[in-house]
Amino acid sequence: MTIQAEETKTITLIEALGQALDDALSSDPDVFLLGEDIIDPAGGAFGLTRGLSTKYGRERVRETPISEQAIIGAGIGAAMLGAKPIAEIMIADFYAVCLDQVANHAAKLRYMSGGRTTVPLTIRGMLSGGLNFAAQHSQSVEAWLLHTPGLKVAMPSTPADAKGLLTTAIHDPDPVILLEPVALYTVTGPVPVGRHEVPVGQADVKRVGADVTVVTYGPCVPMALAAAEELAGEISVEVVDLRWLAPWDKETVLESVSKTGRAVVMHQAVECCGFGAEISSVISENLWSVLEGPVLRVAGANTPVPYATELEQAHMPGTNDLVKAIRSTGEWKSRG
Amino acid sequence: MTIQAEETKTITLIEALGQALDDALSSDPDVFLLGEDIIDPAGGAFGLTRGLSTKYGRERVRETPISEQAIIGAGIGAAMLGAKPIAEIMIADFYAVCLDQVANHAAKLRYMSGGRTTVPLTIRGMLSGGLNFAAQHSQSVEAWLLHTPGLKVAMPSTPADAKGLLTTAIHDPDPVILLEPVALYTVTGPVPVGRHEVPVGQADVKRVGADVTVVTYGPCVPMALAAAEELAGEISVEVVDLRWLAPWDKETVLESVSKTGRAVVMHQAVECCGFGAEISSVISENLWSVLEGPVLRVAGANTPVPYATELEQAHMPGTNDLVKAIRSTGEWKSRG
Amino acid sequence: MTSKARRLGIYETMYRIYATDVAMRSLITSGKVSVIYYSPRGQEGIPAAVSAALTPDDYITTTYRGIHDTIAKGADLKEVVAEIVGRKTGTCKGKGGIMHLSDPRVGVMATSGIVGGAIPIANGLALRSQMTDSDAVTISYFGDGATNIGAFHESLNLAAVWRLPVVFVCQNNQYGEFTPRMDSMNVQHIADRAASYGMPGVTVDGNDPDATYEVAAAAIERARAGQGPTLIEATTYRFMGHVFGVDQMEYMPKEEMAAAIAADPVPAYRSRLIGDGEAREDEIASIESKVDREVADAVEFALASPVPDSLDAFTDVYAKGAVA
Amino acid sequence: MTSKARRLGIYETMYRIYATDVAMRSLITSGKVSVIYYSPRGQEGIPAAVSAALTPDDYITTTYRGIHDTIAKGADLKEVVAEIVGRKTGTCKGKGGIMHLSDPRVGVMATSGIVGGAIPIANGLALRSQMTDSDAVTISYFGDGATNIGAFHESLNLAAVWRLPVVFVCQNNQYGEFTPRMDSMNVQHIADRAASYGMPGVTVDGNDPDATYEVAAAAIERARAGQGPTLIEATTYRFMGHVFGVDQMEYMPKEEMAAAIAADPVPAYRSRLIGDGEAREDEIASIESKVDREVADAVEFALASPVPDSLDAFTDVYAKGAVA
Ligand SMILES: Cc1ncc(C[n+]2csc(CCOP(=O)(O)OP(=O)(O)O)c2C)c(N)n1
Ligand SMILES: Cc1ncc(C[n+]2csc(CCOP(=O)(O)OP(=O)(O)O)c2C)c(N)n1
Ligand SMILES: [Mg+2]
Ligand SMILES: [Mg+2]
Repeated sequence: MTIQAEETKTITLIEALGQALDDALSSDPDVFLLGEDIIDPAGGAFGLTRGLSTKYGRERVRETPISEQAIIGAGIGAAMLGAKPIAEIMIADFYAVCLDQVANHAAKLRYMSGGRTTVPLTIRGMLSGGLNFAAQHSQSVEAWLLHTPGLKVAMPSTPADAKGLLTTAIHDPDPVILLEPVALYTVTGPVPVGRHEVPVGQADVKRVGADVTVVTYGPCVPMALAAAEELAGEISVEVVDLRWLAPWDKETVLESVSKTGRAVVMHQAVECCGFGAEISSVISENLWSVLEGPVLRVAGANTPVPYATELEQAHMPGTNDLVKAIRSTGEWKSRG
Repeated sequence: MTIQAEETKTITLIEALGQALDDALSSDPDVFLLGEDIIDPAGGAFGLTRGLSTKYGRERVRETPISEQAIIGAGIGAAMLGAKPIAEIMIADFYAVCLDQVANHAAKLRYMSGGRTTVPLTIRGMLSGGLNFAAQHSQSVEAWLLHTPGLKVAMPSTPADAKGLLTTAIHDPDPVILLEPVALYTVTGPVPVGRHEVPVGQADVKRVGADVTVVTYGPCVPMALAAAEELAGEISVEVVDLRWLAPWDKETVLESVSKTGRAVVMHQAVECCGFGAEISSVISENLWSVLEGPVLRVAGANTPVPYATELEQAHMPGTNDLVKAIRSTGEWKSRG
Repeated sequence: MTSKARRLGIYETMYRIYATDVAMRSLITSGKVSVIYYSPRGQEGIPAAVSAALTPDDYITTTYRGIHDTIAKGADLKEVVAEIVGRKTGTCKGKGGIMHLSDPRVGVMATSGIVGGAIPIANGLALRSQMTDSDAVTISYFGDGATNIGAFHESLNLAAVWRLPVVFVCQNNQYGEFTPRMDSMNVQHIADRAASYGMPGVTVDGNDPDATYEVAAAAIERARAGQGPTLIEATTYRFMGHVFGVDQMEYMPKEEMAAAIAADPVPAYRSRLIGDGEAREDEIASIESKVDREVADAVEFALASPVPDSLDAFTDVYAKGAVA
Repeated sequence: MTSKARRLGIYETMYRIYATDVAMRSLITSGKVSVIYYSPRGQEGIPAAVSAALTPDDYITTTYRGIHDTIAKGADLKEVVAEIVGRKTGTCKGKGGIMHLSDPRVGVMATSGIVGGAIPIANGLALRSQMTDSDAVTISYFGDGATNIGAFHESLNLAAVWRLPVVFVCQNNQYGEFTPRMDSMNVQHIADRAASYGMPGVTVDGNDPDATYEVAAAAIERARAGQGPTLIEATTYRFMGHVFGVDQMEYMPKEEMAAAIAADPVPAYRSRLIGDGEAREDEIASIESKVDREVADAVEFALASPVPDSLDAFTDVYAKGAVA
């Protein structure tokens, strides 16, 4: 765990994100926010930025038209001249309307210019799912971004990580995308009161175990912990919360699987070409000789996300699916 | 091989694509084309559609403004009312400017409407790479599309497959995206003179072998065949050309790997979260007990695509990389 | 159709929208259902008037805030309510919800949750009509905020270049979520944006169904006659804010809201019809009670309908077969 | 600066662009290098005039067809040529090529190969200037075809709402690839699109550097004074078609091309300067030979430069460290 023995306060994940923004605005004049509906009195679709435009003014907390390409572009350009802009893409599905600015520009400008230009931009916003928001407001699109070299991508599962990841993102010299699981916005946890960072690429072992490694991130972390708890006594489950998806902490994952010999990867995104496939491949490529069986994947079904609860539950991966997958690894005969 | 013992003519891949369009326009009044610069005299950036606007008129071969969102939307709407539109996205990198129409609309309308609406749209265009077109005109973006349930995706490696895949795509009831490797546009091969289709989801074993399976598609197929040839006598390589990436032919792949026990996946797209990871995962999940070692991946480096030849060659996967990977599988000790 | 019949028809449609909205909101407020809901309250007159100039063979596309457009176009009320409450009998078998209502049988072709997302598709519907010499017209409904997004621009330009039989109806309700319109654009009249495309643009009081009908009928006629698209800006107001029950509406000035409610198009049109002698109070009341029953039936039908089978989540991805 | 000095400076810039283009085309035609190349021939006057109203601290963004804009802004000619021929010494170490020329030392901040792709970024540069009370202005160059894409619309709207110090310069060369402008839009003057954003729009003869300078200087002054953005449409023509050597140019009417060449801005401005008594023929000739030497040196430098190391492919992805 990276939370130091320092002063903490128990707050929600959404409060932790707001705090990171507040701290950044107050401590660094180069930081500013831009996005749709982020100013007071509403302060964003879920009130995450509430209070900030009042405190820092509408010059630094900038409401925009519904123009995601223009939002990201404005962030890119300002970042190239030394600002540390934090652009909001309200819901992750909307990366589809601005992927050109994100993937063809923010991600590539440093490289295309031979390193002469840089884009220290942060893009953040909700990752939805599980809220009956249907096919265009529930997608987990991290794989689109992870298949785009030049981007850094993070997803928190706890309030402390949320604050730490966002703070690190803001000050990172490269474009960082923070996907915030809205399903966890109201989860509470202890958060360091002072400045708190989660270094780029650093995973967190959220539960130590000996028999099976679950590699996951974001909204599936609580499910993984619940599954581990359910199986306690029967199977000892280690839960690795990646936190950073790009670059990701291969070392920690490989170390864990070296120990357990069994791995299950879980994410909310649909399975086909999801990040789980990458993780699974890397584990297999690196730990072939220690694996007791194939790396298993627990993920969203390969369908759009449906609306009605019964359907969405069927689509989404859940704790039960994970428990089943973990149990199934126990049936493998050891090779040795 | 699916090419039947029927009359064929040797033509280039680009000619085969033009022929499929010509045949569709002539045989089906519901078919029409739309895209940038596709009319005569130029007939497209590489002349693929040359002659068609003259033959079928500018009503059915429609030149558009530079407005990819509007192009795809026009195709979607017309398709919903029974047309079989063929929209061109000139170069695959430009999916980034219209991904919302492709991924949030074309892919999902059937599902979101509970099956009441359908989108029999074909989208086709160049997949670049290897041409010194740099970071924004060289990307292999198939993984973005494969991570989007509801789309069908195909990529040809031979003139016959190009004609067959495009013909099948045009008449398929779902949105199909054909990514045409421009590096293979001038490759020649025998193409059936009459109507020719490649059924959805059907792979083709382009070379039969016994020791190692190479799973690949598009521009990497000729490299895989070259590698197989180079290794002939030493290692017997089977080359599976997927042709359809969604849905893909798991059966043929698993059958081949069941036989060989060794698999290497190759694609031009960058490795991280590429389709290779999915294929690798599926093979591992299904054939754990027969695999002699991990499924290996040979893919583009995890960087944007650079401009200068020396750099682009370093970025791209090549025959030598594949040969090396195949050879390395020979060093595995058999488990049995 | 006589002008009287048409005007009463418009009122009936407005009232159907109104009553359905009241019912939906009470379902939510009472806690009977818990769903995301975008109320069209205040905007009833626009689609009611536009639809009066349409035939069942014409098409529409609309947005998450499109229940009024969908009802006005003649969608089955039972199915509409059932869809919003997530039942198997809904317009989309419970897969779509309010953001994706569709009923192609009456021309409700696509509802998008992406701001501006259905505008490009409206062009395609119109293109198909043009290419098949059908005289169907497509209406593309969207909000004021949507006119700032790229898809709007590309679509209006293409429609003008191709002279498509499409009418773009911007329901200018003065806000996009919590953002006042003039914070997000520098033009007084959204209709002026038509000039960028060489297309006529008209601003009309969307709370005046008669005026809206005239403007819409002329644009639809123009489109049907092959003279191309029109951009109509119908000004209106959103009484319930963005997402019903969630939006605190603190950002909407109280006086502005009060003025808008004072000009509520539903009672205003009712009074006007009575004042104009089109119908007596009791005739209107009997239309209303007929509609009230319809709405009550729809709600009853919806709540009595089965929830979807979980296995249905895996169908309708492709034309044939299920996926896993 | 005297008007004479300024006009001679503009001509020198035009000639520098012209001579570099001639050299690039001869490298390609002779087979010495094989690269994709977008010739600016015919459009020299626009950035030459605009840049005369800029300081080195101002910024530009441009497109694949932006070598003229880049040279006019003062980029190192050696590095520009080296980049296009793919050398380690190029503006981008050979990683970018002509589609991505960048030289932030002189304000050439971003060159995009995506039509319209750099326009949103120009706003961001201007926003940073605005927020830091710098008086720098950003010029966003793009083509006529680019005004049909969504990013153009979103960007001009945002710039107007935020009154950003940015000037949008549309180089209307009448074609986007092989598509005549009027096949892709229904407006005579692209400048009229400014009205959609409540922004001034001006059409100017881009082949007249003096007129272009006046218009640009006024817009730049406006921007610097905090009065917001302007859209300038500078009309011109593209002598070499889309991709040099590949484009067969059959779609361009011969008479149209002949008329454009007859109005070639480079010799026309040369004659005008001599006619106006700003310089004698021999003085102009000596400027030209100075530039010719510069260009010859740049070509020599580029061809003598090493190609990139293949390992350089793996750097500059992130700020620190290489990736594999
Ligand atoms: C591309 C995109 N960006 C942002 C959103 C979030 N969003 C949903 S509705 C809305 C406001 C739209 O305003 P307007 O077009 O005026 O329509 P109204 O809701 O007023 O009917 C926003 C920003 C979205 N759905 N899609
Ligand atoms: C989004 C996108 N669509 C298509 C293309 C292919 N393309 C490259 S240049 C061009 C024409 C652009 O025309 P215009 O904006 O007038 O600029 P010009 O080349 O005339 O300078 C097109 C269609 C692209 N690069 N990006
Ligand atoms: Mg609105
Ligand atoms: Mg042009």
